[in-house]
Amino acid sequence: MTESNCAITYSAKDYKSETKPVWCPGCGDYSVLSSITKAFADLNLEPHKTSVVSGIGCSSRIPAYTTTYGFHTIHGRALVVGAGLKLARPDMTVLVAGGDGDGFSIGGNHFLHACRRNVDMTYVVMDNRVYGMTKGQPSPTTEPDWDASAMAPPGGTGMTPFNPLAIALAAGANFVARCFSGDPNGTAAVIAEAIKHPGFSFVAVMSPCITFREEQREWKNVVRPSPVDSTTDAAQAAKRLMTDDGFNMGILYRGARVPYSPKGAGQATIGDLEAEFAL
Amino acid sequence: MTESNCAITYSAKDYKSETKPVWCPGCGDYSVLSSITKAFADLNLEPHKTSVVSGIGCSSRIPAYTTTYGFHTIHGRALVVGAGLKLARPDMTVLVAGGDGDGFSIGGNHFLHACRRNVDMTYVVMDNRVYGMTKGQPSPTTEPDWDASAMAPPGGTGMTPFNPLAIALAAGANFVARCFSGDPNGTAAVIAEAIKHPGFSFVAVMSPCITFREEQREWKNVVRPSPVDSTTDAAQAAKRLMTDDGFNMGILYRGARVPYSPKGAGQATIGDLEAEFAL
Amino acid sequence: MTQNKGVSGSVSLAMCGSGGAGVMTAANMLLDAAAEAGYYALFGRSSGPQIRGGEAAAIVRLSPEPVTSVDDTTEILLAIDWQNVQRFAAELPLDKNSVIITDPTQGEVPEVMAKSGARIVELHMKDLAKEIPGGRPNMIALGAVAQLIGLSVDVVCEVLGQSLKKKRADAYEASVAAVKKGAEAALSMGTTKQLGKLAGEPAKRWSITGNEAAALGAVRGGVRFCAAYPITPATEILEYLSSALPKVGGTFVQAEDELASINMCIGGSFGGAASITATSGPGLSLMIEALGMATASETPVVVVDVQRGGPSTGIPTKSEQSDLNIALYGLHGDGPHLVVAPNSIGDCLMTTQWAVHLAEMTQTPCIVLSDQSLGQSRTIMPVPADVAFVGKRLTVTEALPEGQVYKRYANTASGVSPMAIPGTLGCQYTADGLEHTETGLPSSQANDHSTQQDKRLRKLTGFEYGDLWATVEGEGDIAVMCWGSCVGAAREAIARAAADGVKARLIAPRLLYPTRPDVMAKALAGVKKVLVVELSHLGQFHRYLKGEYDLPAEIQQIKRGGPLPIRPNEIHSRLLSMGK
Amino acid sequence: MTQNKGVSGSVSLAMCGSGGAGVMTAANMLLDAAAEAGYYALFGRSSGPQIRGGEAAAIVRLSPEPVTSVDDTTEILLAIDWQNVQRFAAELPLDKNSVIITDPTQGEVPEVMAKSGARIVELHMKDLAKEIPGGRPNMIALGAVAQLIGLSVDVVCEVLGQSLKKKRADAYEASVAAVKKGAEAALSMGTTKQLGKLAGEPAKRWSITGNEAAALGAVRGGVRFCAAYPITPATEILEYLSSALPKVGGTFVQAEDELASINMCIGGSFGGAASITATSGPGLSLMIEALGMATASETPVVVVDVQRGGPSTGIPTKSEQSDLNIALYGLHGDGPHLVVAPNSIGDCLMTTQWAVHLAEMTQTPCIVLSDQSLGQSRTIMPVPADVAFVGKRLTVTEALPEGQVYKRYANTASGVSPMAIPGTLGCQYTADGLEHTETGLPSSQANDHSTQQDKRLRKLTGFEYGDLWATVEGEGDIAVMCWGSCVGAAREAIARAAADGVKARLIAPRLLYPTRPDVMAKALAGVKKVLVVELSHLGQFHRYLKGEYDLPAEIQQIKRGGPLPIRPNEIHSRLLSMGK
Ligand SMILES: Cc1ncc(C[n+]2csc(CCOP(=O)(O)OP(=O)(O)O)c2C)c(N)n1
Ligand SMILES: Cc1ncc(C[n+]2csc(CCOP(=O)(O)OP(=O)(O)O)c2C)c(N)n1
Ligand code: SF4
Ligand code: SF4
Ligand SMILES: [Mg+2]
Ligand SMILES: [Mg+2]
Repeated sequence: MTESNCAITYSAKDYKSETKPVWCPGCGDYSVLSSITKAFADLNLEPHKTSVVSGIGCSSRIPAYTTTYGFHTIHGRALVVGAGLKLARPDMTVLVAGGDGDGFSIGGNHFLHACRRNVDMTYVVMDNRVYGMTKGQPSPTTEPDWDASAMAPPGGTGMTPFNPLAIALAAGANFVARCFSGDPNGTAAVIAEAIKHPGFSFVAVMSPCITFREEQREWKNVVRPSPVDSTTDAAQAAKRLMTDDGFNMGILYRGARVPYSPKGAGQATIGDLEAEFAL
Repeated sequence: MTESNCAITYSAKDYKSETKPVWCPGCGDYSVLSSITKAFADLNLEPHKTSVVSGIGCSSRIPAYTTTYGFHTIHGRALVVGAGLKLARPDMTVLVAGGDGDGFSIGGNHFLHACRRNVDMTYVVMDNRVYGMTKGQPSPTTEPDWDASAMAPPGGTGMTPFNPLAIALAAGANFVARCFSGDPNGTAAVIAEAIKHPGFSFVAVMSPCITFREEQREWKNVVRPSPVDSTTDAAQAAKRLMTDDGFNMGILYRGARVPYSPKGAGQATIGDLEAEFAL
Repeated sequence: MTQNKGVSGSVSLAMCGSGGAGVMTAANMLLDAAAEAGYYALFGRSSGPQIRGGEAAAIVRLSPEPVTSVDDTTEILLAIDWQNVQRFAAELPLDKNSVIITDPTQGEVPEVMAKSGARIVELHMKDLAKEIPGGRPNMIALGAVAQLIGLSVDVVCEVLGQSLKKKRADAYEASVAAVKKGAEAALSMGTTKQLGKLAGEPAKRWSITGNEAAALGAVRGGVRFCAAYPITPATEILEYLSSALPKVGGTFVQAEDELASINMCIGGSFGGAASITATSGPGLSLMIEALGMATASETPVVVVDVQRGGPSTGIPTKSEQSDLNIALYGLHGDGPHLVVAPNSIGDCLMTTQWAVHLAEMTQTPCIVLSDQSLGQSRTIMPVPADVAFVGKRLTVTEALPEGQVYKRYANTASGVSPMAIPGTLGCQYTADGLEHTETGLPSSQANDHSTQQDKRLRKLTGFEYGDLWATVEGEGDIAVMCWGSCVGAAREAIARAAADGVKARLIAPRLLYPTRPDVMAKALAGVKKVLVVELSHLGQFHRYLKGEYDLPAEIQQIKRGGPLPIRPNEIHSRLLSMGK
Repeated sequence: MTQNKGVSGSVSLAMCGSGGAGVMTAANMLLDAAAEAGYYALFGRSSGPQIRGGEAAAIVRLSPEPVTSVDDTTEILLAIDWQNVQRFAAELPLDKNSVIITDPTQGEVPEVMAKSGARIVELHMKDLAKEIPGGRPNMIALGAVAQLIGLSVDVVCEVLGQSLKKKRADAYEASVAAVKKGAEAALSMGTTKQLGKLAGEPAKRWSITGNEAAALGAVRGGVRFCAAYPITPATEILEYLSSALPKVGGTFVQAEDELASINMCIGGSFGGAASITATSGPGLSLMIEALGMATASETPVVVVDVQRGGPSTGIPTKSEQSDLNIALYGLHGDGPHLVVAPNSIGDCLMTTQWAVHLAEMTQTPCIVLSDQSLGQSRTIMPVPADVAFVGKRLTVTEALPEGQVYKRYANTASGVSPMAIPGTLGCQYTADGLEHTETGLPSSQANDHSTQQDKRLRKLTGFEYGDLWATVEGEGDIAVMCWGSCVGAAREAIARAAADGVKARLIAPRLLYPTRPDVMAKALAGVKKVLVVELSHLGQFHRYLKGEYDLPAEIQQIKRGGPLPIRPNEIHSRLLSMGK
């Protein structure tokens, strides 16, 4: 593309780079990549004004597979790198992406605080309920009885999995959605909504790891579009999420807090600042 | 005390050390210390079988003011040090204590995971909605419009404060309570219940910082005992907490998950292990 | 850098007392008066373990010439009361030439202080204050001290007027009366060391703390983004930036922890904003992983570490030079990065400004090693030079011709690769902490690794640092090598040794990493003996110098952990013995 | 430690191919057969960037004597197909004496490999496999290789039987047929290097990876608690401990991150359980703050860092020796702690066991620096010695007499203070990372600080480490100084140089911190020239040696970043030139 006066219309493939993903054939993340690029196209975002920031994990490889500005950071820190970018550069569209281990295990604190801080960016988690990259350990969203891992005790960890959406809501997130990678168009539509939403938006995408959690191939048979409409009542949403079985898809909550945007508009000179110290 | 066959009955003062607290006169933490020692006495815990673990902050100075085993760790890590102790030594009673900055800001991830992991210990947070130790910066529970801090912008941060109880619940905590330091007996009773509760129990104590948040002296006029009974229904509790104004005291939720306790009971010898590698 | 000789006309004094005694108020007034009168000063404070209030000591050195070091002893120690004041004994060295001013109604002079042999003088501060309606003992103290050292009592009263007259006229009257009474009482105390006379008209000066100076230096250097987490003794840098940055169109964020703060800064910098954060040892520990990412992804960022006593939580309110190791060698992997250190309170400004410049020019993180004694002390100092360093990044601003791929990590001759700031059309790339090819694609190939490793090192070793790399002063075959807050004392000791006929030179690197073997060799030319001076128990600076440079065979050390500063007389006497 | 001479009867080979070609299966069978026959071996693997599957290379060295180093070249390179195999070119050095075995139906030998001048031999693995119902090319390859190097094809078939016969009889038949066909085809390939004959009856041996060995060593040393977070290339240590610890009554916890894992270990250790965690560079970075706390609070804990390429995420699957800096100097403040490094795959066992012992005896954290090439490679090795190190902490077990206060941080002569394990009656104390008095009360006084600093250092410098501190072998006025995974290659190079008449000694510290100036001086007695060998771009080990020890003036270096290992011939040829 070259700059020109006539408006450019982008298609999903304009956001896909030529780099071949390292993902296993059949990994759910391919579809999530398609959904993200489709959402970008739906919103006709300029690639050079868009950024994808990630942590570390299979899913976190995603920035290099797009044609936007990307930052493949370190494990668990994607949300804060993304927030820094957005706060310094409010003109950029920032999408942060990664896995359940990256986002909810090592990155859990930034997740909590991102929900509260409400910087205008979108967080897409490719949740496969496992650490794919490190060859299959349980993550915070793993079922308590999953024990097909060399690091889980026989019978599984016994720990109730996290409900990231319920946590997001409790922490103050204003846009909370769940999608399934097997429905790339539906996922793209939700991601587009999320990007449009002012403030922090959280989209958890169930994205099967067919290598370490082959049984997730079954997900396509159990997910269902949200049987209830999205709500703007946080208490209502909380109640629903605390009883939800994890397979209801859609935008589950949408609130209206003002995004956080601390960039100053001041015009002071250095001389003005220095004057304060002069005797 | 010396070991003897006849049962010893401890009183609160048996748990108070002779070290003079560094706290400001009038700090709410004095009362919390009294409540903790009273709870220990109510349960007649043996001081040497009890441990108080903390992070860094004014409130986190508390271990040295007790006569139990104590660990004054580093900022934000009290819960994980405490969990390690309890997991290695299930025979010890472990109480973890600290401030809102320590627990919800830098320590937020461990807080989330402690709720999920459900190690049998009690977490008492002295919440004064400020960083006392570092001279008054906003914490995650600080009101959005508080700006009497050299690090807050005029008008305050504008960020909705956290509701730690709602987060705890969403993360899977099974005992969630709120107390007020101005009611030391009530607080002691709740802490005693919390210690008795199997698994992780969370007690948020509103404890005024009279130095940096003088207005918190008013809390005594606004807190009220929980107008509703404690519930065992998480969805119900979530709904209630999401609408709660933060001044309802009491045990707000109590569930029944099994505590996490991975200590093995195996009797293998080193020789057994070595045999696996012999050709 | 002008050489600061003996500082002969200076007076060092301390005022102390328990919480509520008003020690700090009085000391601040004294400082303001000295400032008004045209003097230079250093002002530090020490306090007990209580969170707020509790005993405190104000430690002041006033001088007709610029000062950058504490003196050997406390020439005047005034205690409004003695409650717990013995805790400060080690920080307030006394000798036979010292004068202790005590209020006999407020307890005995503690044994540890009395045994110094200092002359003890009584001043009934409490009783004298009572004679004045609304009078306070600290103002009696202020008047007495001003009178003793020869600071005009009129100027003191003028300063009182500036701060009190309008708001609280009655307090003003009472204070003036008390100051005068104190001054009068001092007339009968015998002579003490007098503040030297000023040479001419008072020069233009600034009053600033090291932390304020570092923060201002950052803004001067172009910083427009800061995310941070409070920690003693760095918080004042953040407080300053939180109000100053929005004024210049910048952004300040209080982050949830140091992992967040450094990573937000890296995100901001990736977005094109020169970014800084400030912390102390525990926080720096948490930033290590991200600093490695900044190194590998070539994202500039500045971290000011205001060192305190270590290890671990250590001694948060006191100074030490023991974070040198982590700053130089703390990263995992081979991650060359910049480390600089200011050598006086005022130099915090220039060094931090330079740090921003270096980081931006080389697209590399830079750690600035300040310390508590620099950061939290105030100085009255000459107006700092208007140095022109402003961080300028080599960027690509135009889209490349069709078909050409932007190489973010191009293997250039200088090692610096033009960086596309997000928003630049057609230069989209992915920054990565994984090893990568020139375009930024992940690679585990040995040749890509060595190309990028060479390039990342070359950026730093090939940069032209100029004279700022070190303070090199004087001649002689003895060199005092030191850094940071030890430099002031070393300079003063060298001046004294020169007066005693022992010539020594000062070699104090401001640039600690990368090392500069060639220029160091020049600085060391002719040196036969080296004295390495530092406030580190393990002698970190000594090991650094030995490992990284070729030093003469004879090396002596003055090293110990904090919190007590190394004073000029320790260095001076060692120089005399080395000069024999 | 027995000295491993030329290892003349060894054969080095590699088998490679794309995902699904069965390279690893074949190589494992080969290893099992060699083990069965009584040989020793090293076995490493390399793979492409894909998360799973993708091209892979099995790199094997078989030998009639124990081996701890890769050889200079790949003597036999067999490719089942060539897809992306050129990616491994740098890892599989070839020369004129090498043989490349290629299936002409599966692509050309890549130029980069062909140009080595290696002899190219064709083997129609695919076609030959097709002739057997259920036959697979990798089994053809296995048979051919076994035949070529002189490993009994019968033993190969026996091993096939052990793993396949019962479960999958048909696959077993097909595999045996394919192996035999491959062996037959190899008869016409001309001679290649033959595996040396075994001297006598096969010795007792173990088959173990470095990561397994480290984990087993930990359990042998008394570890009963591990909290950890997975990371390449350390995960196998955790996998082993997660199943082994519960078997011996211990505890394994998967933590939410490394901040949690190290702090849980510290909590467990405070509770009396010898504790360990394992990680790699990025994780170690996150543990730094807590390691400082362990140092200051005197809580023993062991961290195994299985080093990978750095900085930052770097090259997660490949080896490097570049975490030496962070391990030695990564803590803020002056926090002396233990650092040890195993020098072979098998030595991971003893060194980790020793680490637990040292940590417990000195109540100090210990970092074990392993690396990917040790941790993730398998060795067939002599049965390790049954060393008796079991971590024993000096504890107080009885309540003190009434009125006596327990001093957790008592300033003892050895520096080690008896520790009360929670549950001990009457000895309650508060452990603290703040500087403290002997009883553990926070203190910011200089004298308490220096007392505790001296004590914490004295514990380490005064400890009796014995001969294990270093591997010191041989004589001569040249010393090769190296550490960790470079030691095997150095030893082999020194043996070859000796055969060429150049005498050199090996000095390879296993104990990296604290330093041992006296014993090092002894080890260096008579040395005129030093060759420092390491896999670090910045030469971290060299700078460490120079800074911490007094070395002879003439120092040469072999240093570079990973991932390619330093091979014996590089060191050998340098020794020859130094010996001139
Ligand atoms: C500090 C640190 N700790 C651990 C690792 C190792 N690591 C890499 S990816 C990963 C987990 C990835 O899981 P997830 O985020 O769910 O991504 P997935 O691979 O499943 O898509 C871990 C533990 C690391 N790179 N850095
Ligand atoms: C890693 C690290 N970062 C920052 C600090 C500085 N620090 C000490 S206490 C504290 C906040 C304490 O706030 P809180 O936990 O609410 O305790 P309070 O003092 O209010 O009781 C901070 C930021 C530290 N000690 N360590
Ligand atoms: S391991 Fe799982 S998550 Fe990773 S690429 Fe393969 S299928 Fe996807
Ligand atoms: S500063 Fe606040 S929290 Fe800290 S001791 Fe004082 S009153 Fe308590
Ligand atoms: Mg995952
Ligand atoms: Mg607080």
